[in-house]
Amino acid sequence: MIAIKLFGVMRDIVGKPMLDIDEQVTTVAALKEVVEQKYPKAKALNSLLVAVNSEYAADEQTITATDEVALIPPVSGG
Amino acid sequence: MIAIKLFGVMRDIVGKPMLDIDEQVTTVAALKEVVEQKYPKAKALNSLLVAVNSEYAADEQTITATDEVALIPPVSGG
Amino acid sequence: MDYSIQITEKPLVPEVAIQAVSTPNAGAVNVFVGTVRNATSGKKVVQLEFEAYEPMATKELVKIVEQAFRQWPLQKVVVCHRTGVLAIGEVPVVIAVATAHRKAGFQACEFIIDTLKQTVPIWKKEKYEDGEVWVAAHP
Amino acid sequence: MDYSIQITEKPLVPEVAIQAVSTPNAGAVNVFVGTVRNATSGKKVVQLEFEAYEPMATKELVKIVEQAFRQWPLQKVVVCHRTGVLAIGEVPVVIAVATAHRKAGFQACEFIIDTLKQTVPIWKKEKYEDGEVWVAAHP
Repeated sequence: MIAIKLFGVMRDIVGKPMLDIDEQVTTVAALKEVVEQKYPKAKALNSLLVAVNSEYAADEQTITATDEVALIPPVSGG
Repeated sequence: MIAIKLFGVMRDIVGKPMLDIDEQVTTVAALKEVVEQKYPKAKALNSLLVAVNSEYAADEQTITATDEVALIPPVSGG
Repeated sequence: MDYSIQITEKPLVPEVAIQAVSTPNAGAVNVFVGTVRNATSGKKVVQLEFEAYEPMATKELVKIVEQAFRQWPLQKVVVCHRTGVLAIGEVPVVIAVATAHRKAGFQACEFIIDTLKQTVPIWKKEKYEDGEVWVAAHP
Repeated sequence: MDYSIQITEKPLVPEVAIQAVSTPNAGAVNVFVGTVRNATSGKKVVQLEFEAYEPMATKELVKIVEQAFRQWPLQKVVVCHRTGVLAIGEVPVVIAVATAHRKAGFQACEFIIDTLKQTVPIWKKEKYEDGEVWVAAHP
Protein backbone atom coordinates (compact mmCIF):
# COMPACT_ATOMS: atom_id res chain seq x y z
CA MET A 1 0.00 0.00 0.00
CA ILE A 2 1.17 3.49 -0.79
CA ALA A 3 -0.09 6.46 1.25
CA ILE A 4 -0.20 9.56 -0.88
CA LYS A 5 -0.26 13.14 0.36
CA LEU A 6 -2.80 15.39 -1.30
CA PHE A 7 -2.81 19.18 -1.64
CA GLY A 8 -4.92 21.94 -3.09
CA VAL A 9 -7.43 20.92 -5.70
CA MET A 10 -6.41 17.23 -5.43
CA ARG A 11 -7.43 17.18 -1.79
CA ASP A 12 -10.79 18.65 -2.80
CA ILE A 13 -11.21 16.10 -5.62
CA VAL A 14 -10.42 13.12 -3.37
CA GLY A 15 -12.14 14.64 -0.35
CA LYS A 16 -9.39 13.93 2.17
CA PRO A 17 -5.73 14.84 2.76
CA MET A 18 -4.30 11.33 2.24
CA LEU A 19 -5.08 8.67 -0.33
CA ASP A 20 -4.19 5.01 0.19
CA ILE A 21 -3.49 3.12 -3.01
CA ASP A 22 -3.81 -0.65 -2.53
CA GLU A 23 -3.16 -1.52 -6.18
CA GLN A 24 0.26 -2.84 -7.04
CA VAL A 25 2.00 0.28 -8.43
CA THR A 26 5.76 0.40 -8.77
CA THR A 27 6.29 3.51 -10.91
CA VAL A 28 5.19 7.11 -10.99
CA ALA A 29 3.44 6.52 -14.33
CA ALA A 30 1.44 3.60 -12.93
CA LEU A 31 0.47 5.62 -9.88
CA LYS A 32 -0.83 8.49 -12.02
CA GLU A 33 -2.85 6.05 -14.10
CA VAL A 34 -4.51 4.56 -11.03
CA VAL A 35 -5.29 8.00 -9.61
CA GLU A 36 -6.76 9.24 -12.89
CA GLN A 37 -8.90 6.13 -13.20
CA LYS A 38 -10.25 6.45 -9.66
CA TYR A 39 -10.70 10.26 -9.95
CA PRO A 40 -11.48 11.30 -13.54
CA LYS A 41 -11.49 14.95 -12.41
CA ALA A 42 -7.73 14.66 -11.98
CA LYS A 43 -7.42 14.33 -15.75
CA ALA A 44 -9.05 17.74 -16.25
CA LEU A 45 -6.24 19.51 -14.37
CA ASN A 46 -3.65 21.61 -16.19
CA SER A 47 -1.04 19.18 -14.92
CA LEU A 48 -0.54 16.56 -12.25
CA LEU A 49 2.95 15.77 -11.08
CA VAL A 50 4.23 13.33 -8.50
CA ALA A 51 6.80 14.02 -5.82
CA VAL A 52 8.77 11.16 -4.28
CA ASN A 53 10.56 11.98 -1.06
CA SER A 54 9.79 15.65 -1.69
CA GLU A 55 11.44 15.80 -5.10
CA TYR A 56 9.67 15.98 -8.44
CA ALA A 57 9.75 12.47 -9.94
CA ALA A 58 9.86 11.40 -13.58
CA ASP A 59 7.27 8.92 -14.96
CA GLU A 60 9.70 5.98 -14.95
CA GLN A 61 10.85 6.49 -11.36
CA THR A 62 10.06 3.54 -9.08
CA ILE A 63 8.04 3.89 -5.90
CA THR A 64 8.21 1.68 -2.83
CA ALA A 65 5.98 1.56 0.23
CA THR A 66 8.56 3.41 2.33
CA ASP A 67 8.73 6.45 0.02
CA GLU A 68 6.92 9.64 0.86
CA VAL A 69 4.71 10.21 -2.16
CA ALA A 70 2.65 13.31 -2.96
CA LEU A 71 0.46 14.43 -5.84
CA ILE A 72 1.32 17.94 -7.05
CA PRO A 73 -1.46 19.72 -8.92
CA PRO A 74 -0.58 22.99 -10.72
CA VAL A 75 1.24 25.22 -8.21
CA SER A 76 0.13 28.83 -7.66
CA GLY A 77 2.32 30.32 -4.97
CA GLY A 78 3.68 33.85 -4.88
CA MET B 1 25.81 90.02 -15.28
CA ILE B 2 24.73 86.41 -14.90
CA ALA B 3 24.67 84.75 -11.47
CA ILE B 4 25.36 81.05 -11.78
CA LYS B 5 24.51 78.39 -9.25
CA LEU B 6 27.28 75.90 -8.51
CA PHE B 7 27.04 72.35 -7.16
CA GLY B 8 29.28 69.46 -6.22
CA VAL B 9 32.76 69.52 -7.66
CA MET B 10 32.11 72.84 -9.46
CA ARG B 11 31.46 74.55 -6.15
CA ASP B 12 34.77 73.15 -4.89
CA ILE B 13 36.61 74.28 -8.05
CA VAL B 14 35.24 77.81 -7.87
CA GLY B 15 35.34 77.91 -4.08
CA LYS B 16 31.86 79.35 -3.56
CA PRO B 17 28.23 78.43 -4.24
CA MET B 18 27.54 81.21 -6.79
CA LEU B 19 29.60 82.58 -9.65
CA ASP B 20 28.95 86.03 -11.17
CA ILE B 21 29.87 86.27 -14.83
CA ASP B 22 30.35 89.89 -15.92
CA GLU B 23 31.43 89.08 -19.47
CA GLN B 24 28.85 89.51 -22.19
CA VAL B 25 27.59 85.95 -22.71
CA THR B 26 24.34 85.31 -24.54
CA THR B 27 24.46 81.56 -25.16
CA VAL B 28 25.10 78.39 -23.21
CA ALA B 29 28.17 77.66 -25.38
CA ALA B 30 29.66 81.09 -24.66
CA LEU B 31 29.04 80.67 -20.95
CA LYS B 32 30.79 77.32 -20.86
CA GLU B 33 33.76 78.81 -22.71
CA VAL B 34 34.09 81.64 -20.20
CA VAL B 35 33.82 79.24 -17.25
CA GLU B 36 36.42 76.87 -18.70
CA GLN B 37 38.81 79.76 -19.37
CA LYS B 38 38.48 81.10 -15.84
CA TYR B 39 38.61 77.62 -14.24
CA PRO B 40 40.74 75.22 -16.30
CA LYS B 41 39.90 72.43 -13.84
CA ALA B 42 36.34 72.49 -15.21
CA LYS B 43 37.73 71.14 -18.50
CA ALA B 44 39.04 68.03 -16.73
CA LEU B 45 35.54 66.95 -15.66
CA ASN B 46 33.78 64.03 -17.33
CA SER B 47 31.14 66.47 -18.48
CA LEU B 48 29.83 69.93 -17.69
CA LEU B 49 26.26 70.79 -18.60
CA VAL B 50 24.27 73.96 -18.15
CA ALA B 51 20.74 74.22 -16.82
CA VAL B 52 18.61 77.24 -17.66
CA ASN B 53 15.52 77.72 -15.49
CA SER B 54 16.12 74.22 -14.09
CA GLU B 55 16.07 72.48 -17.47
CA TYR B 56 19.08 71.06 -19.28
CA ALA B 57 20.00 73.56 -22.02
CA ALA B 58 21.59 72.96 -25.43
CA ASP B 59 24.72 74.86 -26.49
CA GLU B 60 22.85 77.24 -28.75
CA GLN B 61 20.23 78.22 -26.18
CA THR B 62 20.27 81.91 -25.28
CA ILE B 63 20.69 83.18 -21.74
CA THR B 64 19.45 86.44 -20.30
CA ALA B 65 20.17 88.08 -16.98
CA THR B 66 16.77 87.08 -15.61
CA ASP B 67 17.28 83.34 -16.23
CA GLU B 68 18.21 81.01 -13.42
CA VAL B 69 21.44 79.42 -14.63
CA ALA B 70 23.32 76.50 -13.06
CA LEU B 71 26.40 74.48 -13.93
CA ILE B 72 25.78 70.74 -13.76
CA PRO B 73 28.91 68.62 -13.30
CA PRO B 74 28.55 64.82 -13.70
CA VAL B 75 25.62 63.69 -11.56
CA SER B 76 26.00 60.81 -9.10
CA GLY B 77 22.72 60.39 -7.23
CA GLY B 78 21.10 57.12 -6.26
CA MET C 1 25.76 31.51 -0.01
CA ASP C 2 24.12 33.66 2.62
CA TYR C 3 20.36 33.17 2.47
CA SER C 4 17.30 32.49 4.56
CA ILE C 5 14.05 30.83 3.52
CA GLN C 6 10.91 30.96 5.55
CA ILE C 7 7.43 29.53 5.12
CA THR C 8 5.23 30.91 7.84
CA GLU C 9 1.67 31.55 8.93
CA LYS C 10 2.66 34.88 10.45
CA PRO C 11 2.17 38.21 8.65
CA LEU C 12 5.16 39.24 6.51
CA VAL C 13 6.78 42.62 7.02
CA PRO C 14 8.93 43.64 4.01
CA GLU C 15 11.12 45.90 6.17
CA VAL C 16 12.23 42.88 8.21
CA ALA C 17 13.46 41.15 5.04
CA ILE C 18 15.17 44.34 3.84
CA GLN C 19 16.96 44.72 7.18
CA ALA C 20 17.93 41.06 7.12
CA VAL C 21 19.72 41.32 3.77
CA SER C 22 21.28 44.74 4.27
CA THR C 23 25.01 44.52 4.80
CA PRO C 24 27.76 47.15 4.71
CA ASN C 25 29.04 45.39 1.55
CA ALA C 26 25.82 45.76 -0.40
CA GLY C 27 25.01 48.87 -2.40
CA ALA C 28 21.62 47.75 -3.65
CA VAL C 29 18.65 45.80 -2.36
CA ASN C 30 15.93 44.69 -4.73
CA VAL C 31 12.69 43.65 -3.13
CA PHE C 32 9.62 41.97 -4.54
CA VAL C 33 6.47 42.20 -2.45
CA GLY C 34 3.42 40.25 -3.56
CA THR C 35 0.09 41.58 -2.34
CA VAL C 36 -3.41 40.15 -2.39
CA ARG C 37 -5.40 41.88 -5.11
CA ASN C 38 -9.08 42.67 -4.73
CA ALA C 39 -9.90 41.20 -8.13
CA THR C 40 -8.65 38.76 -10.75
CA SER C 41 -10.08 38.58 -14.26
CA GLY C 42 -12.71 41.08 -13.19
CA LYS C 43 -13.99 38.90 -10.36
CA LYS C 44 -14.03 40.37 -6.87
CA VAL C 45 -11.74 38.48 -4.47
CA VAL C 46 -12.64 38.60 -0.80
CA GLN C 47 -9.94 36.35 0.66
CA LEU C 48 -7.02 34.14 -0.28
CA GLU C 49 -5.75 30.94 1.21
CA PHE C 50 -2.27 29.54 0.71
CA GLU C 51 -1.24 25.98 1.38
CA ALA C 52 2.31 24.63 1.16
CA TYR C 53 3.77 21.15 1.01
CA GLU C 54 6.62 21.32 3.43
CA PRO C 55 9.46 20.45 3.43
CA MET C 56 9.30 20.12 -0.35
CA ALA C 57 8.48 23.82 -0.75
CA THR C 58 11.55 24.73 1.30
CA LYS C 59 13.70 22.31 -0.70
CA GLU C 60 12.55 23.79 -4.00
CA LEU C 61 13.15 27.32 -2.72
CA VAL C 62 16.67 26.33 -1.67
CA LYS C 63 17.30 25.06 -5.21
CA ILE C 64 16.05 28.31 -6.75
CA VAL C 65 18.04 30.56 -4.42
CA GLU C 66 21.23 28.52 -4.80
CA GLN C 67 20.79 28.62 -8.57
CA ALA C 68 20.48 32.42 -8.33
CA PHE C 69 23.69 32.59 -6.29
CA ARG C 70 25.48 30.58 -8.99
CA GLN C 71 24.09 32.78 -11.76
CA TRP C 72 24.64 36.26 -10.27
CA PRO C 73 27.05 37.82 -7.78
CA LEU C 74 24.66 38.08 -4.82
CA GLN C 75 25.40 38.96 -1.23
CA LYS C 76 22.31 38.00 0.73
CA VAL C 77 18.87 36.68 -0.13
CA VAL C 78 15.72 36.32 1.97
CA VAL C 79 12.59 34.58 0.70
CA CYS C 80 9.48 34.50 2.90
CA HIS C 81 6.19 32.91 1.86
CA ARG C 82 3.07 33.05 3.92
CA THR C 83 0.49 30.29 4.33
CA GLY C 84 -3.04 30.31 5.69
CA VAL C 85 -5.84 32.81 5.15
CA LEU C 86 -4.93 36.29 3.87
CA ALA C 87 -7.15 39.35 3.51
CA ILE C 88 -6.98 41.86 0.63
CA GLY C 89 -3.79 43.92 0.88
CA GLU C 90 -1.89 41.33 2.90
CA VAL C 91 1.46 40.04 1.72
CA PRO C 92 1.85 36.40 0.57
CA VAL C 93 5.47 36.71 -0.50
CA VAL C 94 8.55 38.86 0.08
CA ILE C 95 11.87 38.38 -1.72
CA ALA C 96 14.84 40.58 -0.86
CA VAL C 97 18.15 40.39 -2.72
CA ALA C 98 21.23 42.37 -1.69
CA THR C 99 23.99 42.94 -4.22
CA ALA C 100 26.99 45.19 -4.69
CA HIS C 101 25.60 46.27 -8.06
CA ARG C 102 21.94 46.74 -8.79
CA LYS C 103 21.50 45.00 -12.16
CA ALA C 104 22.20 41.56 -10.70
CA GLY C 105 19.69 42.26 -7.93
CA PHE C 106 16.85 43.06 -10.33
CA GLN C 107 17.59 39.99 -12.45
CA ALA C 108 18.01 37.57 -9.54
CA CYS C 109 14.90 38.81 -7.74
CA GLU C 110 12.79 38.43 -10.89
CA PHE C 111 14.28 34.98 -11.52
CA ILE C 112 13.39 33.88 -7.99
CA ILE C 113 9.77 35.00 -8.09
CA ASP C 114 9.25 33.70 -11.65
CA THR C 115 10.68 30.28 -10.77
CA LEU C 116 8.92 30.15 -7.40
CA LYS C 117 5.61 30.51 -9.23
CA GLN C 118 6.52 27.65 -11.56
CA THR C 119 8.01 25.01 -9.29
CA VAL C 120 7.41 25.55 -5.58
CA PRO C 121 4.58 23.38 -4.22
CA ILE C 122 2.39 26.13 -2.81
CA TRP C 123 -1.25 26.50 -3.77
CA LYS C 124 -3.53 29.50 -3.71
CA LYS C 125 -7.28 29.36 -3.34
CA GLU C 126 -9.20 32.49 -4.24
CA LYS C 127 -12.47 33.04 -2.45
CA TYR C 128 -15.14 35.11 -4.13
CA GLU C 129 -18.51 36.22 -2.83
CA ASP C 130 -20.11 33.30 -4.67
CA GLY C 131 -17.52 30.53 -4.53
CA GLU C 132 -13.86 29.69 -4.57
CA VAL C 133 -11.27 28.29 -6.92
CA TRP C 134 -7.75 26.82 -6.78
CA VAL C 135 -5.78 29.18 -8.99
CA ALA C 136 -4.21 27.70 -12.16
CA ALA C 137 -5.65 24.24 -11.49
CA HIS C 138 -7.82 24.11 -14.60
CA PRO C 139 -7.38 25.39 -18.17
CA MET D 1 -0.54 59.12 -12.81
CA ASP D 2 -0.42 58.44 -9.11
CA TYR D 3 3.06 59.18 -7.81
CA SER D 4 4.99 61.01 -5.13
CA ILE D 5 8.52 62.38 -5.29
CA GLN D 6 10.45 63.45 -2.26
CA ILE D 7 13.92 64.89 -1.73
CA THR D 8 14.59 65.04 1.97
CA GLU D 9 17.26 65.30 4.63
CA LYS D 10 15.38 62.85 6.85
CA PRO D 11 16.25 59.13 7.03
CA LEU D 12 14.38 57.00 4.50
CA VAL D 13 12.35 54.00 5.65
CA PRO D 14 11.62 51.59 2.76
CA GLU D 15 8.49 50.27 4.51
CA VAL D 16 6.92 53.73 4.37
CA ALA D 17 7.35 53.81 0.59
CA ILE D 18 6.01 50.26 0.26
CA GLN D 19 2.93 51.16 2.31
CA ALA D 20 2.47 54.33 0.28
CA VAL D 21 2.26 52.47 -3.05
CA SER D 22 0.30 49.45 -1.85
CA THR D 23 -3.26 49.49 -3.13
CA PRO D 24 -5.96 46.82 -3.24
CA ASN D 25 -5.59 46.91 -7.05
CA ALA D 26 -1.89 46.09 -7.07
CA GLY D 27 -0.62 42.55 -6.99
CA ALA D 28 3.07 43.35 -7.02
CA VAL D 29 5.39 45.94 -5.54
CA ASN D 30 8.96 46.19 -6.75
CA VAL D 31 11.30 48.15 -4.52
CA PHE D 32 14.82 49.36 -5.06
CA VAL D 33 16.73 50.38 -1.95
CA GLY D 34 20.14 51.96 -2.36
CA THR D 35 22.46 51.63 0.61
CA VAL D 36 25.77 53.25 1.47
CA ARG D 37 28.54 50.73 0.88
CA ASN D 38 31.60 50.55 3.10
CA ALA D 39 33.95 50.50 0.13
CA THR D 40 34.20 51.47 -3.55
CA SER D 41 37.01 50.29 -5.80
CA GLY D 42 38.65 48.74 -2.75
CA LYS D 43 38.84 52.05 -0.88
CA LYS D 44 37.20 52.23 2.54
CA VAL D 45 34.31 54.71 2.65
CA VAL D 46 33.54 56.27 6.02
CA GLN D 47 30.72 58.62 5.05
CA LEU D 48 28.73 59.92 2.12
CA GLU D 49 27.28 63.31 1.40
CA PHE D 50 24.50 64.00 -1.09
CA GLU D 51 23.65 67.37 -2.52
CA ALA D 52 20.70 68.13 -4.80
CA TYR D 53 19.81 71.04 -7.03
CA GLU D 54 16.21 71.66 -6.26
CA PRO D 55 13.75 72.18 -7.84
CA MET D 56 15.54 70.84 -10.91
CA ALA D 57 16.07 67.42 -9.30
CA THR D 58 12.35 67.17 -8.59
CA LYS D 59 11.50 68.28 -12.14
CA GLU D 60 13.80 65.64 -13.63
CA LEU D 61 12.35 62.96 -11.37
CA VAL D 62 8.85 63.94 -12.45
CA LYS D 63 9.92 63.51 -16.09
CA ILE D 64 11.37 60.07 -15.39
CA VAL D 65 8.37 58.83 -13.43
CA GLU D 66 5.86 60.17 -15.97
CA GLN D 67 7.86 58.51 -18.74
CA ALA D 68 7.66 55.24 -16.79
CA PHE D 69 3.88 55.63 -16.46
CA ARG D 70 3.64 56.11 -20.24
CA GLN D 71 5.83 53.09 -20.91
CA TRP D 72 4.35 50.53 -18.47
CA PRO D 73 0.95 49.95 -16.85
CA LEU D 74 1.83 51.23 -13.36
CA GLN D 75 -0.48 51.90 -10.46
CA LYS D 76 1.57 53.91 -7.98
CA VAL D 77 5.16 55.08 -7.76
CA VAL D 78 7.12 56.61 -4.89
CA VAL D 79 10.66 57.95 -5.30
CA CYS D 80 12.53 59.27 -2.26
CA HIS D 81 16.09 60.60 -2.35
CA ARG D 82 17.99 61.66 0.68
CA THR D 83 20.41 64.59 0.94
CA GLY D 84 23.01 65.52 3.55
CA VAL D 85 25.48 63.32 5.38
CA LEU D 86 24.86 59.55 5.45
CA ALA D 87 26.69 56.86 7.40
CA ILE D 88 27.52 53.37 6.13
CA GLY D 89 24.34 51.29 5.83
CA GLU D 90 22.04 54.29 5.53
CA VAL D 91 19.66 54.61 2.60
CA PRO D 92 20.17 57.34 -0.04
CA VAL D 93 17.34 56.25 -2.31
CA VAL D 94 14.12 54.25 -2.26
CA ILE D 95 11.95 53.58 -5.31
CA ALA D 96 8.70 51.66 -4.95
CA VAL D 97 6.54 50.70 -7.92
CA ALA D 98 3.13 49.05 -7.58
CA THR D 99 1.67 47.18 -10.53
CA ALA D 100 -1.05 44.66 -11.24
CA HIS D 101 1.53 42.39 -12.87
CA ARG D 102 5.07 42.02 -11.68
CA LYS D 103 7.09 42.20 -14.91
CA ALA D 104 6.19 45.84 -15.53
CA GLY D 105 7.19 46.65 -11.96
CA PHE D 106 10.68 45.20 -12.30
CA GLN D 107 11.23 46.97 -15.62
CA ALA D 108 9.86 50.34 -14.52
CA CYS D 109 11.76 50.31 -11.21
CA GLU D 110 15.04 49.52 -12.99
CA PHE D 111 14.32 52.21 -15.61
CA ILE D 112 13.71 54.79 -12.88
CA ILE D 113 16.91 54.10 -10.92
CA ASP D 114 19.02 53.82 -14.11
CA THR D 115 17.72 57.11 -15.47
CA LEU D 116 17.87 58.84 -12.09
CA LYS D 117 21.59 58.09 -11.97
CA GLN D 118 22.06 59.57 -15.46
CA THR D 119 20.02 62.76 -15.39
CA VAL D 120 18.91 63.92 -11.95
CA PRO D 121 21.10 66.73 -10.57
CA ILE D 122 22.18 65.08 -7.35
CA TRP D 123 25.82 64.72 -6.39
CA LYS D 124 27.52 62.27 -4.09
CA LYS D 125 30.75 62.93 -2.25
CA GLU D 126 32.54 59.92 -0.80
CA LYS D 127 34.65 60.54 2.27
CA TYR D 128 37.58 58.23 2.96
CA GLU D 129 39.91 58.15 5.92
CA ASP D 130 42.44 60.14 3.88
CA GLY D 131 40.33 62.41 1.70
CA GLU D 132 37.15 62.79 -0.27
CA VAL D 133 35.97 62.77 -3.86
CA TRP D 134 32.90 63.80 -5.87
CA VAL D 135 31.84 60.53 -7.45
CA ALA D 136 31.95 60.35 -11.28
CA ALA D 137 33.29 63.88 -11.62
CA HIS D 138 36.59 62.89 -13.21
CA PRO D 139 37.59 60.17 -15.68
